[in-house]
Amino acid sequence: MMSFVEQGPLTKPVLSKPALETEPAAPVAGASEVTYKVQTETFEGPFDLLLHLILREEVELYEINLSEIVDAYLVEIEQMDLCDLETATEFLLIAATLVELKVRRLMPVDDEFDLDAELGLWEERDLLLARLLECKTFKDAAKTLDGMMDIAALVVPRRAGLEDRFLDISPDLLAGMTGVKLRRAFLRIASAKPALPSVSLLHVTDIKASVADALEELTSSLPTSGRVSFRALTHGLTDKLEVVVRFLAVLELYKQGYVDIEQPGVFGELTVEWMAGELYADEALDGADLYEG
Amino acid sequence: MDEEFATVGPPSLETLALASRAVEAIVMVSTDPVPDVVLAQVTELPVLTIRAICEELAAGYEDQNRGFELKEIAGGWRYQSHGELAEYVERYVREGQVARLSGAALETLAIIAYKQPISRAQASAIRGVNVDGVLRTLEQRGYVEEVARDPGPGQAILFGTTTMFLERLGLASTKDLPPLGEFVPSAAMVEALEDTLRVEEPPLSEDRSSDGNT
Amino acid sequence: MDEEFATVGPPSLETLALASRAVEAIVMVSTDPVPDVVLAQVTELPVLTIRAICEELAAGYEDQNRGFELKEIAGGWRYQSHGELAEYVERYVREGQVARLSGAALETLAIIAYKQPISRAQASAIRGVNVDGVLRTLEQRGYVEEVARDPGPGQAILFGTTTMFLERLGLASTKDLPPLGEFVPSAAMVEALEDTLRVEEPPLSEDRSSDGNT
Repeated sequence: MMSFVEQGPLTKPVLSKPALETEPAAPVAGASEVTYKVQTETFEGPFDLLLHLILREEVELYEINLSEIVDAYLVEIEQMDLCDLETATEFLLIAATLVELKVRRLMPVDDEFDLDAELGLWEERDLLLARLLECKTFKDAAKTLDGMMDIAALVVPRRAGLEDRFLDISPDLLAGMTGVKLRRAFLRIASAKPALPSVSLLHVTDIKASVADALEELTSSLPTSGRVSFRALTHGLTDKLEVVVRFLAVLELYKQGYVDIEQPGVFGELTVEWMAGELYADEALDGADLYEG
Repeated sequence: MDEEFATVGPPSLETLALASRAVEAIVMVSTDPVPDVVLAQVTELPVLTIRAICEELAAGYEDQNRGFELKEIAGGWRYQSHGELAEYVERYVREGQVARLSGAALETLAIIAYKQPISRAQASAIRGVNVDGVLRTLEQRGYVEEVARDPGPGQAILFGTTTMFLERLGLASTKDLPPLGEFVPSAAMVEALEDTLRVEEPPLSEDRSSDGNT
Repeated sequence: MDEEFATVGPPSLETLALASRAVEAIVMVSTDPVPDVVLAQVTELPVLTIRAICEELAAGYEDQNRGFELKEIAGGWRYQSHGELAEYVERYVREGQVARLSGAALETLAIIAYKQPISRAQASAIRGVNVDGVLRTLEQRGYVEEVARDPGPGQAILFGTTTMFLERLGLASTKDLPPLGEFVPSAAMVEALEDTLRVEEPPLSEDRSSDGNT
């Protein structure tokens, strides 16, 4: 069994703060007995939560059962107050991957397995792993930065400035200053408006698939197909983000009242139904211009 | 003649001593860190000489156990109180405590520090959550700022860290950040994580055993 | 050297060495001259001892031909550039310094212009960092000044912009500043403005406990 008493990242002794998270936890009887204490902390995103669940019994890391992590993850999600659509999507996507992994472990592979789906699952898993590692990396980096800030805060810089005798010759600091510049500076520092709830597509800008494209596809196919499952809508999509884009397009259509979405229960199969008739397909596209550029 | 001497040959001891005093005087009256190029300009000496002077001064203060130190922070030299006297300085200095950053803000800041220039979307993607609010806080605090625009379509704003960020961390430049490689999880942890998220043996292929990637 | 110390007995050499460093640290970071009583308070040493320490430090800097000196000015001790280096400091001021307000100074000036009268603590709370140094620069330049005292406990100094500032911007009064439009102050800012009115504590009085803030 591996133990992780030593953590690689915090090699600078001066800078490291006590690595609470990685201290061996109090001995646990066995992984099978893991009980789910309800965590009161808030998790900053799905990776944060997943990392926490996996690493909280770090000493037992090799013993940890995926299925327990999946269950704990689902429990956490259920207790969350997910009002931010974007965040909720991320949580659900990862939950879906986890559930799929769990299923794959529990169920014997039947004869008619789909190689594409299998490869897709591995890809998902690799992606998840990569993102977990990235998350962990920056988490540790953040801790070190925090420690550096603490140390830097021990010193105070001299800010006394010029002595009076040099003031006359010092340059005019108001040169070029205008009321408008002043206002801009004020607004910059003081206008922290609370973010309005919105469907943000920020995290999909990096890929070629755009929501506009997805909307176009959906509005051309949905009116004729009537009721269709989300799984069918995303059939053949290999990139996770493409699925997200498709999902967001569906949500956009739902928001605008063009489709109805049904889901029998948590994590149940989504069914999408076109409600607006064929005539309005073009309108749906027009309404989506907020995603351009 | 003298001018030629100053530019061609090594500066005389007197020149160096005077320059050293000038550096002390200038840094003392400045409100912000003074870049070595500025000191070089004012003293009419090469930047390398100025750096040597500053380093010697700094070492001298340290040797003499001064209560202050000369440090290169955020691209310039400044006087600051010695960390060992923090207790006394704190007692004297009014409030001024900077509000602590939340964990979310710190992690986003770390991402920006190491990945700059980086767009809001890219930072959100790494964190798995929207970073809008956090980013606004960091911007307001003056730790990050818009540094460029993505040349691609959409021209996303690209963010980077500010000199104030460097000051808060006590760094001369972003190059002095501890290398990100130090934080990459150890091989053992990677292996363990991989194991936890293992997919059962694939039904068909035998060539999967050694290679984890498809 | 052979001073009469209060009942306690002469402080040890270590105590004196530490106090000397503390004095250096405090005077270095202070924006205003530091009275010896304050230094005595912080180091918990008699005023006479502090004076001896300061004088010894000052003599030491002079002996070592430093570019700065420690002087007692306006009832307090401060570091300043040595008169012999004035030529270099002037050159630095003329050539070296960029002739515009730093981002920090500009933002602080903007906050004072739009939110006057405002206390130092409030301005610090809004900016999220201590504005002492910046405020001193703005005051020195004659852009802002003390305009009132907070009637509440502590009687914090309230700052506002000067007529000189208005003239320089070509404004008849602060009412002529560009309107903020539909700007809604953030919750954090409102909190900063409200809170600090009560929180700013008198540095020396002890009766603040009676005035519990809710």
